Amino acid sequence: MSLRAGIVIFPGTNRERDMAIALARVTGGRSPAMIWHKDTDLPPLDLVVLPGGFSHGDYLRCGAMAAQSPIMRAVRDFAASGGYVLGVCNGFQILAEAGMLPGALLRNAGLRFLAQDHHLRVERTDTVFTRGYAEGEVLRVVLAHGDGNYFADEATLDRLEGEGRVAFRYCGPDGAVTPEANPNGSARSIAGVTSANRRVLGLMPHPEDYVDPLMGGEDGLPMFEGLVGALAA
Amino acid sequence: MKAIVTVMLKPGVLDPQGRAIGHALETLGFEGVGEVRAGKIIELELAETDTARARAAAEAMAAKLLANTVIESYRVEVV
Amino acid sequence: MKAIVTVMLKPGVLDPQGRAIGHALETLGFEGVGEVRAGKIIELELAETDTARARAAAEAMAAKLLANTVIESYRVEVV
Amino acid sequence: MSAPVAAPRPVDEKLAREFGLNAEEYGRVLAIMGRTPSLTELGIFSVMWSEHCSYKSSRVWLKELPTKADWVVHGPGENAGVVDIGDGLTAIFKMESHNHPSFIEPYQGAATGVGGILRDVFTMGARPIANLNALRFGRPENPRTKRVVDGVVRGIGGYGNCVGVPTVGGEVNFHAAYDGNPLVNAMTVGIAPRDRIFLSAAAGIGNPVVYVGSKTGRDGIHGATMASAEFDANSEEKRPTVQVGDPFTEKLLIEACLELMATDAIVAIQDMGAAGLTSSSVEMAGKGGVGIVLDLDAVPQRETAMTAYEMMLSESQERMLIVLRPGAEDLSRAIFDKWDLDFAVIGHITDTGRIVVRHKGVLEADIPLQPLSDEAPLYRRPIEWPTPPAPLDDAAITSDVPVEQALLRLIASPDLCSRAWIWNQYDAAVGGQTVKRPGAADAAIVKIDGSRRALALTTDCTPRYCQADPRMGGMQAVAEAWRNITATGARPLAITDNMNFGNPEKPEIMGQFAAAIQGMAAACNALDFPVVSGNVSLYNETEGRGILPTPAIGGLGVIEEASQARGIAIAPHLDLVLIGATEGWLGQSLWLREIAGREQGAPPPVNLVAERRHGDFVRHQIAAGGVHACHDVSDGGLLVALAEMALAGNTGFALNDAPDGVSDIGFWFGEDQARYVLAAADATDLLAAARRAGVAARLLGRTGGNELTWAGGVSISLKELREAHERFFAAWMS
Ligand SMILES: Nc1ncnc2c1ncn2[C@@H]1O[C@H](COP(=O)(O)OP(=O)(O)O)[C@@H](O)[C@H]1O
Ligand SMILES: [Mg+2]
Repeated sequence: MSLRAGIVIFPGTNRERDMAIALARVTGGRSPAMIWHKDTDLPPLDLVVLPGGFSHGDYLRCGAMAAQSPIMRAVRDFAASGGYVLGVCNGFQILAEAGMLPGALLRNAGLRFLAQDHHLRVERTDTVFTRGYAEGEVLRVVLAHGDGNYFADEATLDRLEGEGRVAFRYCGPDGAVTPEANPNGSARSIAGVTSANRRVLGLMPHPEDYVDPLMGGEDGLPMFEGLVGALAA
Repeated sequence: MKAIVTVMLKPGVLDPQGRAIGHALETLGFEGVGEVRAGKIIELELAETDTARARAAAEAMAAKLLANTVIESYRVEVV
Repeated sequence: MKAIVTVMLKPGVLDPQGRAIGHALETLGFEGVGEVRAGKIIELELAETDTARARAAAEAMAAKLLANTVIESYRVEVV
Repeated sequence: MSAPVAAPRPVDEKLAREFGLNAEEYGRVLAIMGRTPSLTELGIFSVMWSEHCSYKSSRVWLKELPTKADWVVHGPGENAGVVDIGDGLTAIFKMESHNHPSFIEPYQGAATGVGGILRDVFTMGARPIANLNALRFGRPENPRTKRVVDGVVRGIGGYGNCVGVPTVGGEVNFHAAYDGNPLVNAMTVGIAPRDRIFLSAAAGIGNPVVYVGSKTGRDGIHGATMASAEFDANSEEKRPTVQVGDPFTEKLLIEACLELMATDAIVAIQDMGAAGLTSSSVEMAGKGGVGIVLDLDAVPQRETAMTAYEMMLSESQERMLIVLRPGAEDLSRAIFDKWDLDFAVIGHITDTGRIVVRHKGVLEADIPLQPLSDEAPLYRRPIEWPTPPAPLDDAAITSDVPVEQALLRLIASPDLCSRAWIWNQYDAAVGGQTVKRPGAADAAIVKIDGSRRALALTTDCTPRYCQADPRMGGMQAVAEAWRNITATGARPLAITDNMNFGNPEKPEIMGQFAAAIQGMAAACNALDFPVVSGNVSLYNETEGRGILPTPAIGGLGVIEEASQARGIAIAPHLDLVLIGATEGWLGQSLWLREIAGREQGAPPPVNLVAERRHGDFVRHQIAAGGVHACHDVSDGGLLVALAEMALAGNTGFALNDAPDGVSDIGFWFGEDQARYVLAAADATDLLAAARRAGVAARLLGRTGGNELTWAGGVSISLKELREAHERFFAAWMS
C-alpha cells in the first residue's frame, strides 16, 4: 500500500513544493494531493501535511488566521479519527493555534529570523514519524523561522514529557542538549511534539529540505520513509 | 464605534522583545527603566452603534482570533 | 510610574497586517467590521515619580527608539 | 517637493521645476501639448521624463553595451532579460536599485526593492527561483550605518523569506563614500518555458485593461523623481512618500499571475513599478503603438478623496496592469477572487495613440504617446574623462606585519569577514533546489526543478577599483562575475547590471559612468557575456559628496549537470594549484588599505584574453572531473582565497614557498586578475594540462590537518582563523 498524502495550501504557504518533492521521493514519484484552505472536505488520505510558509503573511500571529480556515475542521476530524498529520514550521504554528497540539510558538529569543542548519536529537522512535531513526540519533536539518520559540506552562511541559510526547529536541552536533545549542529559546529545547496518540506531529525545522545529498543532506529522508513503512506494516 | 483591543503576553511568558527594548533603552542612556513589556493593539471600526454590543463583538473577536489565550491576555475598550 | 506608549502606523501608510486581520474577521463571520489598524504597545516601568518628567522621558524614548517616525506615530500615557 | 498635491495649483514653469522638469523640458511639454498641461498631465510628463524612467543622462552610453548572443531571447527593453538555458526553458533576470528609499527607511526601502524586482521577473511569466542582493554601506564606525545594515538585511529577509523565494547570494562592502548613500541592489532570477514568455506591448483595439493586486494609496508619490534627485538637509521632508511592502500580497500576486498565465487570457502584462499607473500604462500602450483610456473611478482605492494626479503617480506596491483578450474578464476575475486580490477593469485599448485619463466625469489627461516617449529629453552631458592613476611601485612596498598576521587582520576586516550573520537571516533553502548556498561556492547554484540543470548566480563589483580607474573597474566587475560562474564549472551566459553613480550633471561623474560602460562593454565582448537587462541609479550624492562609482554586475550561467558544480570547500589530501600568473599587484588592494593604511595606485589590470583562456581551461578541467574544489582569487588576494577554502571545508593546508621574482606580500596578497585556486587529488595531470594549454599554473601546497602552515614553519590554527573571520558582525550587531 502506498502512502496517500495531501498537502494543505493556505494563502502564503511557500514550502509546499519542497514537501511534495520529499513525499514523491518515498512514494515512487507520486504527487501528493494539493488541498485548498477554503475546501471543507479532505479526499481519502493517510497523511495530511501542513507545510511551511507565511500563511496570511504571519500577520497578527503566525498560524492564527490559518487555524481558522474552513479546511481545519476537516483536518481536526481527520486527526480525531486516527489520521496522520504532520505540521512543519508554519504548519506546527497552525496546529498549535488550532489547539491540536499544546503550547505556542513565540518570537525567537534572539528576535531574528533564523535560516541556518541545526541539529536535532530524536527523543522517541515510537511514532510513525520517527520510527526510521534510532533513539538519540542526531540529525542535521534546516531552520527557517522567526517564531519557533516553543512555549507551554510548566505543568503542560511536565505532562508532555511524562507522556513521551516530545519527539525532537535541539542539540549540538554531538547530541548534547544545552542552552547554547538551543537556537530560539524553546522551552526545554523542544523542537517537535506529538499529540497524545502520537499521530499528529508538529516540528519547527524542515526535514523536507534534506532528502537529497545534492541539496546538502538527507537526514530528513527517514521521516518520510518511516511514514511509508508504517503504512506497509 | 471604535473598539481598541490590547493584547499583552501573560505574566510568566517570557517577552524577549520587551527585554530587548529595555536593553536598547539602557544602551541609549535612558535611566530608571524597569520592566518593559511589548504587546499589540488592534483598532477596529465597527458599524455597531450600541456600546455594549460593540464591546461584546470585540470581546468575541479577541477571544476567537486576536489573542491566543495560551500565552496572551487582552482587554477591550470601546470609544 | 508606568508609561504606556502606543505606536500606530501614520494615517495613509499601508497597514498590511490590519488589512489581513480585517479580512480574517470577515471570513470568520464577524459583520460590520470596517477599517482595522494594527499597532504596538509598549509598557514601561519607570523609576521616575513625577508625572511630567515620566511623560517627557517616555516621549523621548518613543521618538528615539520605540516608534519609527518615518512611518509611525505614537502617543504616551502615564499611569 | 510638494506631494501629495491636495488642491490643484496653477501649472506653470515654477511648478514644473518643483516636479523636476527644467525650463527647456517644460517648453517641450508645452510644444507637445499645444496648451498648458493639466496638473495630472504635468505629473505624467515629470515622472516619464525623470532620470529614473527616461534614462536621459545614461541612454547614449548604455547603447555601447553588447546585448546579443545566440542564447539571448530578449535583451534590455523588456521588464527583464531573457536567456535560453536549454531544455526549452529560459532564465529571466534583472537587478534593480532601491538606494534612496533604503536610506530613508532601511527596512521598507529594502523590502520594497525586493518586491519590485520580483514583479519585473514574474510579469514575464517566470516563477522566481532565486534572489540576490548587492549592498554597499558606509563606515561601520558611523553610528547610522549599523541601523541601516540591520534594517536593510531584515527588510530583504522579511520580504524574500515570506514570498518563499530563496535568497542565495550577494555581496557587501563598507566605505565612507556610502555614509550618506547606501546602495541596495536586488536581483531576481526566474524560470519560464521559452514559448510562454509574456511581454508588455499592448495590442487589440477595444481590449480591456485590467488592474490587479493591492489597492492604490498615496504611497511614494513622486518616488521616481525622488530617485533622481540628490539628498540635502531637507530630505527628511520627503519622508511621507515612503512605501510599505506587503510580501504576503506579493506571494498571492505571483501565484495568481502564474495561474492566469497558464491560460490564454493575457495579451500583455506589466508590473506597476516606479511611477505606477503612469509608467505601466504609457509604456504598454507606447510599445504597442496603440492608445489607452483609463477610467480612474474604477481603480481600487485604499484612501478616500484621491485625485487623478495622486492615482496616476502613486507607487503603491504589489500591483499589475494587464491587457486581456476580449471576453477573458470573467475567467481572470475568478482567479484573482480565488486569491483574494483586487481585480478591476479600468480602461481599454484604443487606436488613438493617446493616453486619455478620466476621473469623476472630468478629462484629467489627454497626451499623445509618441512624442511623450520620442521627445523625451536625451542628454549627451559634458564629460571629463578620468585619468587613470599611475601604478604603484610594488617593489618598493615593504611591511613588518608578518604574512600570517596580515592574513588574520584582513580576514577579520569588514570587507572580507564572514557574511554569515547576513545570510543566516535569509532563507536560502526554500524551494528545495538550492545546491550551493551563500558561502559554499563562488556563485550560488540553484537547480531547475524537474531538470538536471542548474543556474550559477553571482553579483560582483569592486568599487575601489572603479573609483581609481572606472574603465578598468567596469571591466573587472564583469570579469569577476564571469570568473565566479566559471569557478563553479558553469558556463557564463549573460549579465544584468546596476549602474550606481553620483550626479550626472558633474562632468567627472559622467566621465566615470562612460568609462565604466566602456570597460564593461570590452569585457562583455571578450567574454561573450552580453548585458540583457539593467538599471541606472544616478544622483547618489548627499550634500555634494558622491559614492564610489559602483557598476554592480549580476551574472548568470548554466551547468548541465547540477551535481558537477564545484564549491570552494577543500577536503584533506588534495593538492592546491594556482591557475594564472602573479605579478604581485598591490595597487588598490585590500592589503594596501587594511595593513598599510593607503588607498592608492592603479587597480590590477584586466587582461581579457588571459581571463578567457584561464576560465575556459578551469571550466574544462571541472567538466573533466578532476577538480574537487575551486575558488577564484579576488579581494584580498591569494592567501585570503586559500583561507576561505580552508574555512569552508574546515580543513587546513601546508603551503610551499612563494616563488622567486615576486615579493612575499605581492604573492600572497596581490590582487592580480584571471586567477583561480583548484584543489585536486593529484596535481600532476592538472599541471601538465595547463602547460599544454599555455596557462600559468603552480603547485601551492597540500591540504590536511587543522592548521595553515607556511614553508618556514609558521602556522595558525583554523580555530584562530575562524574566530577572526566571524568576529566582526557578531560583535558589531550584538
Ligand atoms: N548580502 C548578501 N546576501 C547573501 N549572500 C551574501 C551577501 N553578501 C555576500 N554573500 C555571500 O557571501 C559569499 C562571499 O561573498 P564575496 O566575498 O563577495 O564573494 P566573492 O568575492 O567570491 O564574489 C558569497 O557566497 C556571497 O554570495
Ligand atoms: Mg568573487
